[in-house]
Amino acid sequence: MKMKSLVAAACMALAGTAALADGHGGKLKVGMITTLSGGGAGLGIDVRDGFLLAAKGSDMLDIVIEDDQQKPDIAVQLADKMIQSEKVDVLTGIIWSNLAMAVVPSATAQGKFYLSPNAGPSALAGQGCSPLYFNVAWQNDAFYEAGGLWANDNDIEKVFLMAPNYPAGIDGMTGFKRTFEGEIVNEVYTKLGQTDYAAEIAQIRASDADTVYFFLPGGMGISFMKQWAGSGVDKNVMGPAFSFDQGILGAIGEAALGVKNTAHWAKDLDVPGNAEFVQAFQDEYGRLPSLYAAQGYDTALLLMSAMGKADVNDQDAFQAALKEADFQSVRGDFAFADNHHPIQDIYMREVVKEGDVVTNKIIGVAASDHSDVYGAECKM
Amino acid sequence: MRRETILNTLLYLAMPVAAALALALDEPFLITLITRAAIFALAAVGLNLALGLGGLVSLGHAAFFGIGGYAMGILAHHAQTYTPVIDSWIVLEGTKSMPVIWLVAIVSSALAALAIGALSLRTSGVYFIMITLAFGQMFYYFAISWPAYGGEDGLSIYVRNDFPGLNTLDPMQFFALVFAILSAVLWWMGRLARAPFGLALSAARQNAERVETVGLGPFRLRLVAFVISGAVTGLAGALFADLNRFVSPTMFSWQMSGEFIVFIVLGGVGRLFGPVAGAMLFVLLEHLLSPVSDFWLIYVGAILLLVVLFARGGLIGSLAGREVAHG
Amino acid sequence: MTPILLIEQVLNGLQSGITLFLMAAGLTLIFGVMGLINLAHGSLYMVGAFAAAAVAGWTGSFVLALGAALAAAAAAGMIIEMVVIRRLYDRDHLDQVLATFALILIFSEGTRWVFGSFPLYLDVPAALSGPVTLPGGILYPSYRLLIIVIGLLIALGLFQLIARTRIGIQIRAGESDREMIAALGVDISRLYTIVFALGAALAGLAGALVGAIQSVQVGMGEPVLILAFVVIVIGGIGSIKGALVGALLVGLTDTLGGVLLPLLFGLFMDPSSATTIGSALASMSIYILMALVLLFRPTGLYGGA
Amino acid sequence: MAEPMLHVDGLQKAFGALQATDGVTLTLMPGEIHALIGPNGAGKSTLIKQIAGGLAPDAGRIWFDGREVTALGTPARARAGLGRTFQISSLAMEATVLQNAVLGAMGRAGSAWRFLRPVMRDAELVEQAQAALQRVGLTDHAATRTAELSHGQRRLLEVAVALTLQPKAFVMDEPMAGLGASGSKRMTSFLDGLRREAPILLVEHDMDAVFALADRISVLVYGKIIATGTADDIRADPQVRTAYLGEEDAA
Repeated sequence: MKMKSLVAAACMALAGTAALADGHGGKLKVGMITTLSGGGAGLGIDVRDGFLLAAKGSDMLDIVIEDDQQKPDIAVQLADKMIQSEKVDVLTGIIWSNLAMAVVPSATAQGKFYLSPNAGPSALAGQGCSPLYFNVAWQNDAFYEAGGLWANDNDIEKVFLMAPNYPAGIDGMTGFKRTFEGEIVNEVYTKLGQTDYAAEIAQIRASDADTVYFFLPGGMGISFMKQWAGSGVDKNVMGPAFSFDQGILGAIGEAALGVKNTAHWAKDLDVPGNAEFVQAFQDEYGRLPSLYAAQGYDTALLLMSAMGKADVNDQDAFQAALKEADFQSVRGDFAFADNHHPIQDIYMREVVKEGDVVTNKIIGVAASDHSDVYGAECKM
Repeated sequence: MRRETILNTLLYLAMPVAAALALALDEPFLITLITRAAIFALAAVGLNLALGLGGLVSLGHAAFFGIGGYAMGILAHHAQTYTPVIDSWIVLEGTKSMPVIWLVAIVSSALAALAIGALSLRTSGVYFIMITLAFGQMFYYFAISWPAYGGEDGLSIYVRNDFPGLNTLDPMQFFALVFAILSAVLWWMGRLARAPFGLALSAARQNAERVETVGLGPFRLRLVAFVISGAVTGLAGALFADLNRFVSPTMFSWQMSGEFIVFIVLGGVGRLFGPVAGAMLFVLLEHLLSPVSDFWLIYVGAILLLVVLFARGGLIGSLAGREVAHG
Repeated sequence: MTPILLIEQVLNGLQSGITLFLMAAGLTLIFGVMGLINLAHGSLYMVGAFAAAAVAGWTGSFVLALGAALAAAAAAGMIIEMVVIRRLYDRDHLDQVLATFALILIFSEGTRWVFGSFPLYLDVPAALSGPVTLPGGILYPSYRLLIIVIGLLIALGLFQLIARTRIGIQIRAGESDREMIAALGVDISRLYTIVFALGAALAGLAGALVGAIQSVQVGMGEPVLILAFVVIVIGGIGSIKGALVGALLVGLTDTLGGVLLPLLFGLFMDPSSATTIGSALASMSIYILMALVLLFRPTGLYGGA
Repeated sequence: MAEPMLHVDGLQKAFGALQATDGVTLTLMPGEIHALIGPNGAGKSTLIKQIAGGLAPDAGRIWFDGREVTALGTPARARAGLGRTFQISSLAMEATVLQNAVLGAMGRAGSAWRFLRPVMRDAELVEQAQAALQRVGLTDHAATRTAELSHGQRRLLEVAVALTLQPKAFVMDEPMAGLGASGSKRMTSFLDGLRREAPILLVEHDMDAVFALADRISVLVYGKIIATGTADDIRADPQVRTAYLGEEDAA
């Protein structure tokens, strides 16, 4: 592939300027680029706090944290800074696919490991995969594919799809359609950042769908769910976990009750270490951990597990150590596929009320040992 | 020499000197940071022609910055994947050659400026501000929802484009290239302000009736200024995309347009080196303040507010005196 | 598409137009009287929504929440008018743009500092949470109907305020001739503070009303602000009537464009590309509307020469 | 008889119910000074704006130098050779006096579309500008910022800028305003000589100057021209006496 040789050329050219990184004396320098200000800061803060919680009490990691403001150009600049000035060994932290696409290819081309605690764009799982890139969260399509599988098993026949008109939205719906065997009655792509869904809800009401499956991240999902509850339309609602995570449920409230959503983690997941993680996180930060916090936590655990086995300066050995994924994930069984993306169970969760708190409860497994479909295109 | 001339010389030399120091100290990231400031300065120098000399407060210049960025992104993307840009009755190949990319960036942003300007310049004052802002948003939403070139994800270009005889991936060499362009544009803008066109444009800002009465049409003067201004900002956009090896719709965002105005006002409105001083100061603030607090933008806001309210004339105005140079 | 669905979409367009009007009315009033362009108007919308969410969370009363939104936004408006805005009246538009841009940064990050980064909870009151059946069998959310009614009442009230009351006379005088109101013996700085606070209160009310069915989060004000600018450009700066007509036009175009354009393209394209191209064009539709209005009426529909 | 340089025929302009210009017809012949007088609010400024191109009439036509210019804008009429000065000085206040004059010279050369060479180093333009400044006696102030000029000096600069255009006719809106007695006198004698170069349509309040200079006088009242004639004709016209001069006498 020609792309490969270009990347190799970039690697060689940049290696000349990015001076040799060594001599940390058993310590490993981690650069975390994440979103700590602006509208999307909640996710970045959770990833950071989860990561720091896992690293707490250990002196193995030397962590540099910077705020990307959810802007790709800032993220690129910070990556350059961490590689060129801070001389970090490993990068992590990015929340958004578009920022990951801006940073990851050039970071791995410069010979740095990158561990993704959230975003998993398909390009990085397929043709653009790299031996130095490990996704500790999910490939972007995973929750959607699991949603489609669960729908097949639960007598859902006619689905109305809705997502924002941008790559993550379109990819998500494509993922659902890949596994779902019933009928798609309509697909609607809304404006990114749209806050009023009256028009879409009217369309849904008029359709003969039995279920709405949607992906609307952040404020968009909050707006939709509140307006949905006020519309009185009686159809099943499903989606990936991103619209129903703890931080968001607090803002939607009871309007979200009964919604089914897919995720690889929940705070009530009964696997070793999870209850302790949830408790420790609450003790440390005074709030419930989110899925992002869990991913940040796992990312740090993975990194420290590999450090016990290999030196980061021995790239091949360190890569192999990471690949083993020899750590106790709060998600339970966790392994890497050949494209360094997770093989893991995806659960179906339902939004319920526990006391005064609206939260998620696991109701079943949507997909066992799920991995993504892009691995075949990955040649490393 | 006047104080402003001395200050301009110092500002101008500050960038290459700082870059050389960074090279000597083996801090290549600082060179990248200076390059970033130089590119922002170039974008704001472009806007300053319309805003400072022409009095046209455009809150939509991010549109041209973004178009320049996408000119680079689209051409390089096609060159990288060996697919033609247009493949119908005419076949147009992508390219990795910077000069060609720059030309395309300049021409396409100039055309966009012609269309936006022809509509917006029918109005003035607050209308003009709001309309340019709205057109900028139009491009932003279009870039996000148009799927062909990555939509919101943007486009990654894995290696910088080529310039004959240079290794553009070397921070110092890329900086030198950007600095040369900035110098050339600054030189031209300095000349332009004193050329017949500059005099007429500046007179049209001060008194449109006067310019009409001597037989010159202010609308055409402003439109041409807007087009040149958009083209320069577009060129900066192409360089910015190359600096990051990445282009995305955030280049079109209205905050970007706001930041360009911030550079100009921080540095000093209507001064040739105002945007340069402003961009350097802004990048420096960003670099120094963001580690201090998660809420560092509050400080930026406060500083900006103080400058607008109490330090009119910006950095250069405060250091070199209020008088704006003429002739 | 059935006629019933179409009517429902028209109602939706009206409702989004009405909320835009609440934003645009304040902006256009402030510009008309003081000649000030205020980018921070969206921040006042956000202040209203956050105040409502905080008070609703505290007391559980939606009415109190709306009151709090009005009061908080008006107070925030008064404070920034007296501390910052007042120094900008005799400055050029550039300084006004910059200073109010700075205010956005301060408000947004300040709100995040106080309330945290996650969206806040604010819901419609239980009594209004369901739909009502309109003549013709149209099911429509009762809360949205309430927004339409409140918005129209406020529009009516504003017209009355400006046509009938003393302060309205002063506002009109201020729009036509600033020196005249000084000659009339009106305390200008007090008038300006009142007008600014009134505009801010309207924005805050809009934020609270909309916050109950949307997401109460930092940065929620800016998209609305830009739409409100489009409204004002279409309606004509300084005209309340223009703001109302412009807001309804924008609301309807945006809503119906999003629904109808993909359908239109579906007539001669395959469904998935019709959806993407239709949606892409729909997101630009209001700007195209604005450009068309400008071509024929550069000062907007109701703008002065 | 020679062709008129400027010919206005049946001009109409209304603002709502107010008929600001009501069927105005007038001519400006080569070599003459034609004064337009009338009480405040008679519609003189509105008429001047229509003649100069800043305001489109509702009806009527305007010919200048033998061709119809009704549809042309201000810049086109200026290029056709119509030089204008304003009642309230209309100058680039931040620019120097010389720069304002050079701007006029540029207009005449039609040369704003040059982007490189400094305009103040264009010997030809600067020479024309200096010549115009010299004629109005502003040479010593060439490097002064326009905002620092006195009101009287600004009037002179207005005239100088109009001169750089080497126009075929002048339209002057109250060039004497704010000049003071001696300045007025100097301006009067200057305009007296200028008419040989190009005819002048002169709006003026200073009646001494008007009667001293004007070959013909037209009196505008409520948008209508009620009389046109020589100074003596106008002094003798009973309609004018009641409508206009009557007030002056009483004052």
